[in-house]
Amino acid sequence: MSFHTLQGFFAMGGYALYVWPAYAVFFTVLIADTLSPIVRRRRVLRELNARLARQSARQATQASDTTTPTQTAASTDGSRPCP
Amino acid sequence: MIRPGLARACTAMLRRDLTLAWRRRGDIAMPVLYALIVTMLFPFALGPEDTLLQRIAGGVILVTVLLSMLLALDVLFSSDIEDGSLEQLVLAPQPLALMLGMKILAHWITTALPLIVATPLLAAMLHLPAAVIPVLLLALLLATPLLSLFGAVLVALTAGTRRSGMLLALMLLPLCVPAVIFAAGAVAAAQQGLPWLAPIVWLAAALVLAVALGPLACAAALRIALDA
Amino acid sequence: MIRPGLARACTAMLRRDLTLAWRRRGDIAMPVLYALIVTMLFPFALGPEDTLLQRIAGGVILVTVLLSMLLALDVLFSSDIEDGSLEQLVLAPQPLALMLGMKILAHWITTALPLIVATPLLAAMLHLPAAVIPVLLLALLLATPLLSLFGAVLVALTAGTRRSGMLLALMLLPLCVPAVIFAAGAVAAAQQGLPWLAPIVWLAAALVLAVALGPLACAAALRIALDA
Amino acid sequence: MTVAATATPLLEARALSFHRQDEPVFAPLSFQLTAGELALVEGDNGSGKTTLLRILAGLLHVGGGELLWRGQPMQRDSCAGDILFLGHQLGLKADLTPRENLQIAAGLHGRHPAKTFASVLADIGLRGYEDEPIRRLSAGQKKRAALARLLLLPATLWLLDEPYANLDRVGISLVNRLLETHTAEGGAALVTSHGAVSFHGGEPRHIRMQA
Amino acid sequence: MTVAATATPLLEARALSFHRQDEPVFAPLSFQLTAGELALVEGDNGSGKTTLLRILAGLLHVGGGELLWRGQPMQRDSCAGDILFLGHQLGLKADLTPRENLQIAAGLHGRHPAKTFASVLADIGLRGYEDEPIRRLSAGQKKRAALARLLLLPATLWLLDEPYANLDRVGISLVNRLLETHTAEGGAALVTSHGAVSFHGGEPRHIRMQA
Amino acid sequence: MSNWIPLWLHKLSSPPTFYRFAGTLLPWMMALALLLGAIGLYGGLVLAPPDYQQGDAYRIIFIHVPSAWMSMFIYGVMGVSAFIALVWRIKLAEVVAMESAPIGAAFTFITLVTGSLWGKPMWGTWWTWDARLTSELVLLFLYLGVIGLYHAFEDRRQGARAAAFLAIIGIINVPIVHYSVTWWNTLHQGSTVDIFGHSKIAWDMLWPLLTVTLATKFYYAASLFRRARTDLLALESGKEWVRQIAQREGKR
Ligand code: HEM
Ligand SMILES: Nc1ncnc2c1ncn2[C@@H]1O[C@H](COP(=O)(O)OP(=O)(O)OP(=O)(O)O)[C@@H](O)[C@H]1O
Ligand SMILES: Nc1ncnc2c1ncn2[C@@H]1O[C@H](COP(=O)(O)OP(=O)(O)OP(=O)(O)O)[C@@H](O)[C@H]1O
Ligand SMILES: [Mg+2]
Ligand SMILES: [Mg+2]
Repeated sequence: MSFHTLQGFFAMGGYALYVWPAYAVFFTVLIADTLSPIVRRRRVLRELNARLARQSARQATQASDTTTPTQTAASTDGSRPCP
Repeated sequence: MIRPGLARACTAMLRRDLTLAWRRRGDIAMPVLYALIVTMLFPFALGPEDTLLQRIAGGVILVTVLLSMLLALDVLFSSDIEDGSLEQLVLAPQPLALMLGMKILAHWITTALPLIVATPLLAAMLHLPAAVIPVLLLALLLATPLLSLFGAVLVALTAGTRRSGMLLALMLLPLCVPAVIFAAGAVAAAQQGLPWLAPIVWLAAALVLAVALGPLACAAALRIALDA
Repeated sequence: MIRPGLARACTAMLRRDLTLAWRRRGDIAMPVLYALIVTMLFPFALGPEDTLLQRIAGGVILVTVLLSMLLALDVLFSSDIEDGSLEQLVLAPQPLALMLGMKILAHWITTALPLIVATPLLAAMLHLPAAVIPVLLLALLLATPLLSLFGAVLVALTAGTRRSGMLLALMLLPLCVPAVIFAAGAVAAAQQGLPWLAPIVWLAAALVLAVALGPLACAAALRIALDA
Repeated sequence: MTVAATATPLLEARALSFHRQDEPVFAPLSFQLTAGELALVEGDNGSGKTTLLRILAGLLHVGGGELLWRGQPMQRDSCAGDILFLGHQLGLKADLTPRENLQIAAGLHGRHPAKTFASVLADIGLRGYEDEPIRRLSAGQKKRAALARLLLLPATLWLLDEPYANLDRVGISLVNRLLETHTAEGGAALVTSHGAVSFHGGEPRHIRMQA
Repeated sequence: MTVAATATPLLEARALSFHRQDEPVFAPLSFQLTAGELALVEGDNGSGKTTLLRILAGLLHVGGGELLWRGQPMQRDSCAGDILFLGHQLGLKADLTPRENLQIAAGLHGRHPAKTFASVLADIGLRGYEDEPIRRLSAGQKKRAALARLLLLPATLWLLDEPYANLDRVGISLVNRLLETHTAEGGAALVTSHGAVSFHGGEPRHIRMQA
Repeated sequence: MSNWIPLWLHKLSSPPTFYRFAGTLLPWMMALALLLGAIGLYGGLVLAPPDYQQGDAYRIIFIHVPSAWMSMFIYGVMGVSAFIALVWRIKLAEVVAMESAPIGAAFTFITLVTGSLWGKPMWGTWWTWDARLTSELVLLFLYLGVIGLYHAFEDRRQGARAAAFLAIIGIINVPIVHYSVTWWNTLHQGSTVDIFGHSKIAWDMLWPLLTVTLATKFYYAASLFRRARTDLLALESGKEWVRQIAQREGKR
């Protein structure tokens, strides 16, 4: 035990201004590192659900597109049967 | 049929360019990063002598910021020309000058503003005295839109040509020099504790003129350039 | 059926890029002009004190030249990607690394060489002692291809992305720093009359390595980046 | 083209010509276009169709002859917003989505009050792709995103440069339907195409270009 | 596609698939292509035709299934130079002339010894435009400049993405003639198109894409 | 994928298996990290005597040095898995490489900040351009470059491959960081800790240091597992097992 009082501990032999910020940075950065995937996980799941919904909408249109009868002979810019 | 008012058209334009910039927000940061790199390289290249660095700090930062801005200038219209958006803009029933003014504003917001925000950091890196920083910021706030406006006119003029790079640089040089002289004058005066208002006023006057005429000239130049 | 030999393919590639550069010769001049502007602005920004200028001349020129080179770097592949030429190159029955090596060579010839040629002029503008100029040139001759090669790999990596600018700057920074340190070390040593060979040898060794591995890495990176 | 129109034609060209480096791009051209009419611009590659459309849109200066808009010499101010031009380049920002691109166009040109962005995009066949960046769409989907402007923006004269290219059969008949509704509502359209347009509202007027 | 081919097919796909962000772009695809054959890739906009061609060209990685080239798993080295790909982007440098663009392609790929640049460009319909920068050509002329590669470069398999778009009638029949000669000489081709290709050498194989 | 890869490894590299495996192991790793961290820091901050030269300022060592070691260790892990990802295209290797990068960047950042907080009282300056400091800064830029490149691509697997490539190129920087103190003469101090041989520092100071080092290793494992699980959900979003999880947890 190298410190005998709590003040002494917090004073860090006069280097408190350097030691404590260092520890603060250490913990802040690591806590942020811990939290960010948790937050992201929530977002990923939310977006995933939204995308599942969108996908089913897209499939619905594609189904209806193929059922519409193609209209009468309109030819394209690049599709004429050549004589 | 809803015809949009001027205000709506302006916001549409501004929003468009800001959204585009945001989609490529990496590119916004590029001038800032270039400026950072330059200021970081200077201590390497010159040796980390505090007094020397401090002596040249104001000038180096001014030159760096203005040049970083120029970097982003020549893409002001090029992508719009390539994908045909500029044609659509010219054909819109809105005053072209105003729309271009919005484009220039968006460009200033996305290139100059981040640079100005980063300036205190650059200044700290080169140990510029804290008292000089407000003057430096003021000088930049006036000089950067001036460059944006003048630059836009020149970019518009060279838009139709294929060899735009050299032309642009060549024509911008005479424009940069006075801006740098006045801005650097103000910063140097502040650094030496002298009155620094006069050069700032000159810059402000030039800016007022440029805001009024720049977009008009830009529109005219662009119409000429597209007509090929 | 005439299958082209490697030599013919290389010359075809090199000729292509040089012709393209020549068609837009204005753009070749741009980095040189930027470098000129920067060196011209420095006396304005710092005041025309000879001793101060002379003191910082070597460093300023190095930083300026290398940054001017970086300016032209991110367009190395972009136009080829946009118009589909790069796909055609990837599909050609030639070793991609060699072809990319030729592209990098062409890029170095069109951007770095003019800058190196202009360097004595820049040096004169900032009153760099004549005796230092050969060392400066030597350092640039070694540092610029190094940057070209490393830069090309990074540009290739970011080729498929939309936010390339900032990334490129971010990734290039760690590369610039050692190059600048060694080159500036040599110049500073020469300016003080000390032996300057050691840093030059380091640069040369790095260059040899880069020439051997750069194009290969570039080809691998490009294949990854195009695969979308 | 000698029939005297009772109403003033929307657009009239009299011996219109255009020069590049003092060479005429196409032979002098005269035609009229009245409201409710569709004109088909035909010609080989390089015969000057795109050039003609760009002149009519006001992007290129008239080289010779006269160009009248509702009987008056054509001026930028008088026809601004009345003309919609769709060229080989689509005028879409690759980083924005179809919806955002439409919003910009509407912000500049105004729009039909009855239609929403979502409904227009669904009509043009981009349902599910409203919020995908243009860059990630296929060639035909990009074309559709550009064509969506026709549905949303108010304009009397449509200048369409090869609107059918890259579209599938459904897309082609969609454009045909668009043209029919537009002319039925009193609009007019100039369309270039290398194929035949099937236009139910009668035989379209043909404008042949010769280099 | 169940017919056992006597000769090994040039190209064979077995349950080929491709994924973007883990979604399949098209349903697994199986087909064979032998020398002398023409296959037509059909499908709506966005059904994955371009994606398929880019996979076959080796520009995209196979997502699932197998791709065989002359009976062996397809590898870059084994088929390099045997495949000619023409996409939506033409791969032309806008600042160079058609002749220079061809020269570059020939420098990389080699060329038929019997043909000269001038004769190829004349055949493709660009006589008089050989030394004009691509940038100054019309859309159809650009397309022709890209198609000139088909005439000059040696390759067994052609992958053509909408080669007919932007071409006039003469141009379309020209492409058809090119395809006929190519298949008659033992080459093979995969062509995407939204219209019908009239192919005199027999009914082309059809590959239908479904998203 | 070659068949010499052991079967269990092959099985583990299947995303749903790894997802479950990491899920069970995660709490244990985190608990160990917290426990060892608490013990080590108590030993370092409270029990260890002050340094005869540096006084109590040296107590920054208990986070500075473990973080510095982690910054290099994680780069090594990232480089190896990047190599595996590029050569064998194993999805899990891509995930491990890409999700190591932010953790590595965090430790590098901590190293830089704690180092300069230590440097001010010891050397009289926050920062000098000395070889170790500069190479550590370059390491941070490399991490940031890898992260940025990964996110710059639309297709995440393609981004992972591109970034993996960059990570492999950058691995030359790791030996430079480590040996910079011996290759160039620097302000930064040379090796003082030698785990297997004779360390130059007292046991009272050494054991907390080693305990915290072990804690950071466990922390890395926990954080990596957590990140990899999230990433796998995003990457495998087309698969049935992810859809089930999404439906199960999306409702909450
Ligand atoms: C911004 C400033 C600093 C940075 C970037 C930095 C970086 C590093 C790195 C990367 C290591 C690990 C090296 C290795 O194991 O290969 C390290 C170790 C170490 N650092 Fe620092 N450091 C900084 C400042 C300081 C200061 C000011 C001190 C003390 C006066 C210090 C003392 C130590 C010690 C004792 C080690 C352990 C050395 C060993 O046993 O290998 N550092 N530092
Ligand atoms: N920007 C330009 N500069 C110079 N000449 C041009 C330019 N654009 C086109 N030309 C030339 O003008 C002529 C007409 O071109 P235009 O694009 O109008 O043809 P087009 O009828 O649209 O052909 P296509 O069917 O191929 O699209 C062509 O001979 C072309 O080479
Ligand atoms: N670069 C890309 N990134 C992401 N998705 C893409 C990309 N390119 C195409 N897609 C998507 O992949 C699908 C297939 O596209 P592809 O270009 O292969 O279609 P296509 O059959 O060629 O259509 P078209 O007839 O319109 O040319 C489309 O849904 C499209 O939105
Ligand atoms: Mg045309
Ligand atoms: Mg397609």
